[in-house]
Amino acid sequence: MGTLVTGAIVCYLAGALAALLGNDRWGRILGAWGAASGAAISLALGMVALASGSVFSAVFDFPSLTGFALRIDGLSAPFLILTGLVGAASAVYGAGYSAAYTGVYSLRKLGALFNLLLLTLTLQVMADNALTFLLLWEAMSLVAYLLVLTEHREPATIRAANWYIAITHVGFAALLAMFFLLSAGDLSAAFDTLRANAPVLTQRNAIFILALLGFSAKAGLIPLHVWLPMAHPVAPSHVSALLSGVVIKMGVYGFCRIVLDLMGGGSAWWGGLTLALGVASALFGVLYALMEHDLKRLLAYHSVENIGIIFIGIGAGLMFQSYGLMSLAALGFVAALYHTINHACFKGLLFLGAGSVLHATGTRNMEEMGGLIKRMPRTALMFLIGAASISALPPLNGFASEWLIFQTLLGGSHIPEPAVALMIPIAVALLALTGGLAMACFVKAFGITFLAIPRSHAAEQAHESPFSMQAGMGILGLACIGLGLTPFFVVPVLGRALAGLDRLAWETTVFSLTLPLNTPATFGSMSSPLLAAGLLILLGLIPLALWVIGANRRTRVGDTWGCGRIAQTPRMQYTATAFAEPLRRVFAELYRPTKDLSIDFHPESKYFVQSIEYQSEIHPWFEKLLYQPLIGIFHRIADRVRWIQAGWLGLYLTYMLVGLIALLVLAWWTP
Amino acid sequence: MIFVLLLLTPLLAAATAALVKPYRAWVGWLCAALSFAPLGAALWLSARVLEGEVLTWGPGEFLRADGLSALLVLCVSFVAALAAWLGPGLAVEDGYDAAERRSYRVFSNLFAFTMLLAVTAHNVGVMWVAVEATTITSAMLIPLHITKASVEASWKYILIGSVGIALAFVGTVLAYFDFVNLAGEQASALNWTSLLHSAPVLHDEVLKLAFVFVLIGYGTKAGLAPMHTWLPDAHSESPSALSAMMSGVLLAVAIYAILRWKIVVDAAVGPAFTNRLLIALGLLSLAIAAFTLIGQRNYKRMLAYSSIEHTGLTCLGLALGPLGIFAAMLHLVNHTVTKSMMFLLAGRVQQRYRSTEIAEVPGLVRTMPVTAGFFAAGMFAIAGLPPFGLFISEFALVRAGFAAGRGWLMGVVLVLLVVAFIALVTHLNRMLYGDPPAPIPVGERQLWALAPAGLCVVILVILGLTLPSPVSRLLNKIVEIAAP
Amino acid sequence: MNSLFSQLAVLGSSLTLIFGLMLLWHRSVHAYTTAFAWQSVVLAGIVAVVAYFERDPELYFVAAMLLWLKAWFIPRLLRRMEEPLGAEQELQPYVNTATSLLISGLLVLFAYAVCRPLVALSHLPTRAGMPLALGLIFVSLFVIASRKKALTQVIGFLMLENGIALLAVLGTYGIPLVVEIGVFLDLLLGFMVMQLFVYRIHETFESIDVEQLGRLRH
Amino acid sequence: MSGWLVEFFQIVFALALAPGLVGLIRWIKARLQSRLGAPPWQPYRELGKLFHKEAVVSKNASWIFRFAPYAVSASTLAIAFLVPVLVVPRRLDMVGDLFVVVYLLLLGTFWLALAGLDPGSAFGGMGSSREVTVAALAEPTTATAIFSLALGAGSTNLGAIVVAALNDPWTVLTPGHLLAFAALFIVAIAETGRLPVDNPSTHLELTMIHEAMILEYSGRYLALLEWASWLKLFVFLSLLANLFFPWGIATTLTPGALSWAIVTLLVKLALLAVVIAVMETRVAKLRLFRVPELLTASFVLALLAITSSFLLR
Repeated sequence: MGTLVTGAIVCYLAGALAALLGNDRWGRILGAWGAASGAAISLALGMVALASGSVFSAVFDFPSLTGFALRIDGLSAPFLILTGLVGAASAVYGAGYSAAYTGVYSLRKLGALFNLLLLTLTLQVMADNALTFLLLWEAMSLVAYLLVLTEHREPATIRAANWYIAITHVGFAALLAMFFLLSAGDLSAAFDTLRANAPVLTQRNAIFILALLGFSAKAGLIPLHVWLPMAHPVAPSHVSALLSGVVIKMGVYGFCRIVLDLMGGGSAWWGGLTLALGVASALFGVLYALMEHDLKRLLAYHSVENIGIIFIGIGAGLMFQSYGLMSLAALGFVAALYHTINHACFKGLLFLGAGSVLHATGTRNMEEMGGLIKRMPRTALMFLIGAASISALPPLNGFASEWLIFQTLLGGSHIPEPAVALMIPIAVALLALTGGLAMACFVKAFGITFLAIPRSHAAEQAHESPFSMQAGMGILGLACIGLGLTPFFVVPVLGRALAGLDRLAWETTVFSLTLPLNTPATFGSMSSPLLAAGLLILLGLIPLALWVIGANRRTRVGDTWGCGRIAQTPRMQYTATAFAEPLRRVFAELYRPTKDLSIDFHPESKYFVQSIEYQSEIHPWFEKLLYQPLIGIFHRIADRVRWIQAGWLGLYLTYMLVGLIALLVLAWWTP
Repeated sequence: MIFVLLLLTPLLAAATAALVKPYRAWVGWLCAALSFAPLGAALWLSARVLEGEVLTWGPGEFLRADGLSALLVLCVSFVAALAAWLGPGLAVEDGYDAAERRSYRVFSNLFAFTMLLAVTAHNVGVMWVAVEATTITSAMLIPLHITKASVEASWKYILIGSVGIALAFVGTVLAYFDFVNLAGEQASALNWTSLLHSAPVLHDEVLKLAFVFVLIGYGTKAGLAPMHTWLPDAHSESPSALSAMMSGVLLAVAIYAILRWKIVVDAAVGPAFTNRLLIALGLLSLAIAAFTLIGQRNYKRMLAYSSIEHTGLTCLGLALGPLGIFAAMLHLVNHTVTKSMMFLLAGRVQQRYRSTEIAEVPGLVRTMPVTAGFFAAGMFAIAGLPPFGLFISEFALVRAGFAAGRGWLMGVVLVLLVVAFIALVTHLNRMLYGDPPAPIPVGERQLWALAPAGLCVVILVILGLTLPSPVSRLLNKIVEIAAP
Repeated sequence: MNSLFSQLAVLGSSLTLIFGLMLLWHRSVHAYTTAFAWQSVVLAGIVAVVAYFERDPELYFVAAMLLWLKAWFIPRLLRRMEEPLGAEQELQPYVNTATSLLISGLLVLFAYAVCRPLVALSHLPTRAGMPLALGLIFVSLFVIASRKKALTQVIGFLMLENGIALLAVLGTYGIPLVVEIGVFLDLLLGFMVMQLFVYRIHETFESIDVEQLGRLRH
Repeated sequence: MSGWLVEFFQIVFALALAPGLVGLIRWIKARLQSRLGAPPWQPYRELGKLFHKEAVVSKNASWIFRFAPYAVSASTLAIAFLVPVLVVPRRLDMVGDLFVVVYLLLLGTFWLALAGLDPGSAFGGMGSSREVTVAALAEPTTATAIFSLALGAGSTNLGAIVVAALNDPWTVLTPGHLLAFAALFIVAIAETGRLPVDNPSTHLELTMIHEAMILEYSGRYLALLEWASWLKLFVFLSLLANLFFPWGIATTLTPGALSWAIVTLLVKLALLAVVIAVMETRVAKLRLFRVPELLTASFVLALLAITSSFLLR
């Protein structure tokens, strides 16, 4: 295993070096190869760790304050796998995609940073003491920040980068404090020591809150999600895939590592709070996604949603754990981990697909797309697979993990306190609503982008993307299908990954081709391979049946029916805005859209209208209710503080006099 | 010999520059070359101190260098060399006329001399005289170009600085008074070692009073709030090389003076008293700097406020026990390297754009890509990001705070650091990106002048990734001195 | 004998403080210079008295230096500066005269409070003057803070230095000579630089009113 | 072996009877409205007619449009396989539970909505938009109702729920069960596009949902879609009937039990058909933007069902 770790590090570094030193073409390609092979090794590493169950551990003699310790255990493995999977796919994709930057932005920087990001991500999940963890964490944030800044000529990029680094730094500060409390000041203590000491710590609740704050800033849990829909769209698409697929998962990883592993769970309210935040993120994420017409922003909001779903699983697990329902807890954690991997795959795929669309049309605005399925059929197919997966449609991977999360939540009836237990059905209902809305949203995303008639010249001129980009998408598309068809395999493997957390009593059940869950709470079964096979057989049987009954097989191509009008123009189609309008009305209370209607009448008579202008916008109210006041407070304080330096010498000397007197008085009072 | 090299070469350089009239370019080169002598002497001195020696020289041990002095001597001579190589007078075209170049060469060398004297003087009175002299020499340099702003800044600087330093003298006199009354009159009474030696018998209330005056006095020079007001003005209006020296090491020298006194007072009354005062002033500086950074419009002032922030942090560190003193001294070194580099880079930007307003210097990555890269690295460093040294020292500082059981204080510090961080990065991005104004030429000129900046970045990264054993041994020596 | 000594010391200290307070009620810079010169004479006198009673020849030397530097040389330069600048008067200080005097009174009281441990500790006959010296320091600081003319501020600063010298001589019969010389040198140089800057302010702003120095803020 | 045969017989039975059920509802409705009405077997004729016509496809449409009818039919058929119609316990329970059924329904909706958008017609877009809205809003009710059912039975598997109800017939009368029934009934109406959510017999632009989506379809494609939607109605009604009133469903594979199951199912379906017909006669179609209110009401019912299950447990 040590060889593999070294191999991955060497590959990434070589890739970074090649990207830095090479010319635009070879640097790009070699850098991508470095990243792809490094990622492949990471993937292998994760699989080996899961398969063998062995633990890799290394302490490097790092002359800074203390040692630099790495260790791979069951909990690291799933994250290594998803890093490898998404990393390899985006690297391959990026080889083609970044060619478009030649001569505009620095390809060297992009290629090198991409490799470095993968390197930090790979090492992050191996960190075995607080110091290593924090250093890598900050390095990862910094590299990701620089990657977000790639297209730095756009003002939106700068704004997004500012928000990203600000929120991520808030999170870092919280984590720093958290680790100091957890480790009682000794950051170089191995996680094993922390694990042993955690039960007797006095400030466990403070540690939990700080961990939640720190990791939710990275994961993009509401209300710290605001950077996500800003930063993910402006990054290059293969970087967006990595950001949305892997970087935010580090928040999940960190949370699991600290709260589940090191702290070993805690009070019921920990789980309740996590669950509530998860539900809120899931719901608000998808609601704002629905209203979005920027394809990549839409996907970014869906990341908020899916992170919410993951945290629902973790929160439910924590709750069950606090009531001693260990197998239910384990189910929740497994479901969350499963969804984490799944989300990495389909969100990576969708971002890559959106990148191809952006590559082909030069816009992210869905209202200017349409008809792309004919111009870029492979991209469309891949995007469709991603869309179906994220909408949790059977038999793809999103469905498998959401099904598990539902099953976990059904166990809520076993919580002895009715008041707490009643939270669970509400969570179930809102999760189901989220699922339905996600489906609606991806009908919109796919339908408006790829179907019908092109809405702009750019969309008409679109072209299929180069092979490397298709290959990148293909890897993740296959992963989505593969993970969807094999829950009977994935779940026990993840269960074994969690078995390392020794405070979880994971009851090994017998898994066959189906996935029957036999927890004390519920019994349910699902078999996605059989389901898939059934659906395929039916799809074959139906045409066969038509042939048997002798149905008319002729098809005539004609115009779309148009109530008698002659020509059909793109303007007659439903737009993305129109598509989401019913849901906007339904949730108007939450969206609180602004309306601005101005009608110009004919100067002669007010019965003739010359033009009507209608504007309606939705401002996410987190920004209005939470961030704007917060920023306002800081700015007000800053304004006051600024006047300390009023430019007036007499005042300055008065400060000195007053300061002197104050300190003299203070000295008096000090014993 | 070491002390001769250390102290006489700057004087020699100053004398040469003063005698050769009108200014000739070779004087500049000579000064630059001579600036290596103190640096070499500093390295030599540090090496000998690391071997466990305490060097003394002169009648009545007039000069004395232990670990603490060695560290400061290193910092001062490094920045002085940097300023000698990059200051006015070497490049053909740098916007200064001959008289200005001459006066720069004279006073910058004197300035370096006074700082070196301050950190090697054994007698705290002489230390005070030297620190007072730094005010005079540096004040002469601020209005190198006479403008309303620079005259204003220099007047404020000299008045606040002189008044402050006079208060430090009150403190010195009070301590001497204490000494004379309780330990008897001695010629060496103001020698730091004798003060320290007899500290246990001194009267603690008088010593507390003395420390208040000393803290206010040297705190003025260190830029501690609420006496920091001269600092943004002076740093933003002086020539960049001088800003680099002032921000990089003058503040450090003042911190050095405070630490010397803290050691004495702690020996007499225990560390709780000084720690409380240091925390109060440190936190106030940090808060004022962090919040002022939010609305800052001028990048040199931004750097100046960041200096206040870091002085505040260093001050806090001094109050956090041995771990904290270690962290504070490491922080001081890191800050010296970073901030002197940043002011030199800011000087380049100012020379190109002819403005110090943040809003008027957009598009640095396009007009001066290498400078922009170093500038960004420096900003990340002062904002406290890895892999730069300041990250490690801030980290160690917060750790010391938690270890000292001051969790809440560290919580506040972390919040303030985050505020400062966000402000700094936002301003940085406004400078780096965007469209540069039309008449600004694109492309780097005089790339060789960036070599020192590269050296600084390398040092910072080394200090950020590892802690070289000589540095840690030196710092441990300081901790031994400061927290026995 | 000792009582005469201490009487003289207190008398001298009171005189220096009163000269310091003169800055608060007079308005012309000319009067300030005079006050400073006389204050320095009194200071030198105190040093001489201490030297006489303590039989310390070193202090005679210090007294002579004080007399030369502060009572003759610096006032001479100040007078010379008055010619181009002296027409300006301290017409509207930030704090009016009555309030200024009130504040000064409070500051002197505060100085007494602060000095309690010092007076308790010392056995010297001169110790009773120490609060007055500290009071002079506070009052001078207040003068610098509340007056608007650069020249007034310079004189305020010089008086602050006098206060410190007074404190040193009353509390410890003078600091070690090497430091004393350094302080004199610094004072001289500092004064020269300040003088230079006052001229510069006058050149650049055509007035020595520091109220105009409000360009650099925030 | 005979077990598997019965499984397939169920499908054939459902497929065969689905058009008849719709015809029956239409006929009762006509009678209630004092019309003569078409005979109940009219839907079979319609299918026959459509299968023999050629299909017309818009030139704007892609393969999505042609594939959707098959996808929708396949997913509906898959649901039919999973739902207990005549016999419990189900052999196919292991393939999927109630959640799988719900998500298969969503799968059908997904494809149909995409197909609605594909030809670029304004009607299709409108229909898709409304369909996904209704489907999304029905989701929480469905999930909550499932929760309350699973709470009683200890399982989400359909067969297991029915068996549990059979074993303990009095659970049927608990408030939790009744409230859940009411909730699911409303959802069934929404999902199958009946009044007052959608009017299956209208072609007026402003009110159409399902019809607007399939407006572009003709020939065999339309036949498949219509048949699938009828099958969906049939399956939903049988599901409601068997989940909440499982009496008569066969638990053994004897011919007697099976025929008794068929008879009772037909009676239950006929009763439900009457209920639907009466209701469709009595109520007018809701404004589209009042549909959420109806669905909210159903959600509240489902939530009450759960609460009472918790409290009465």
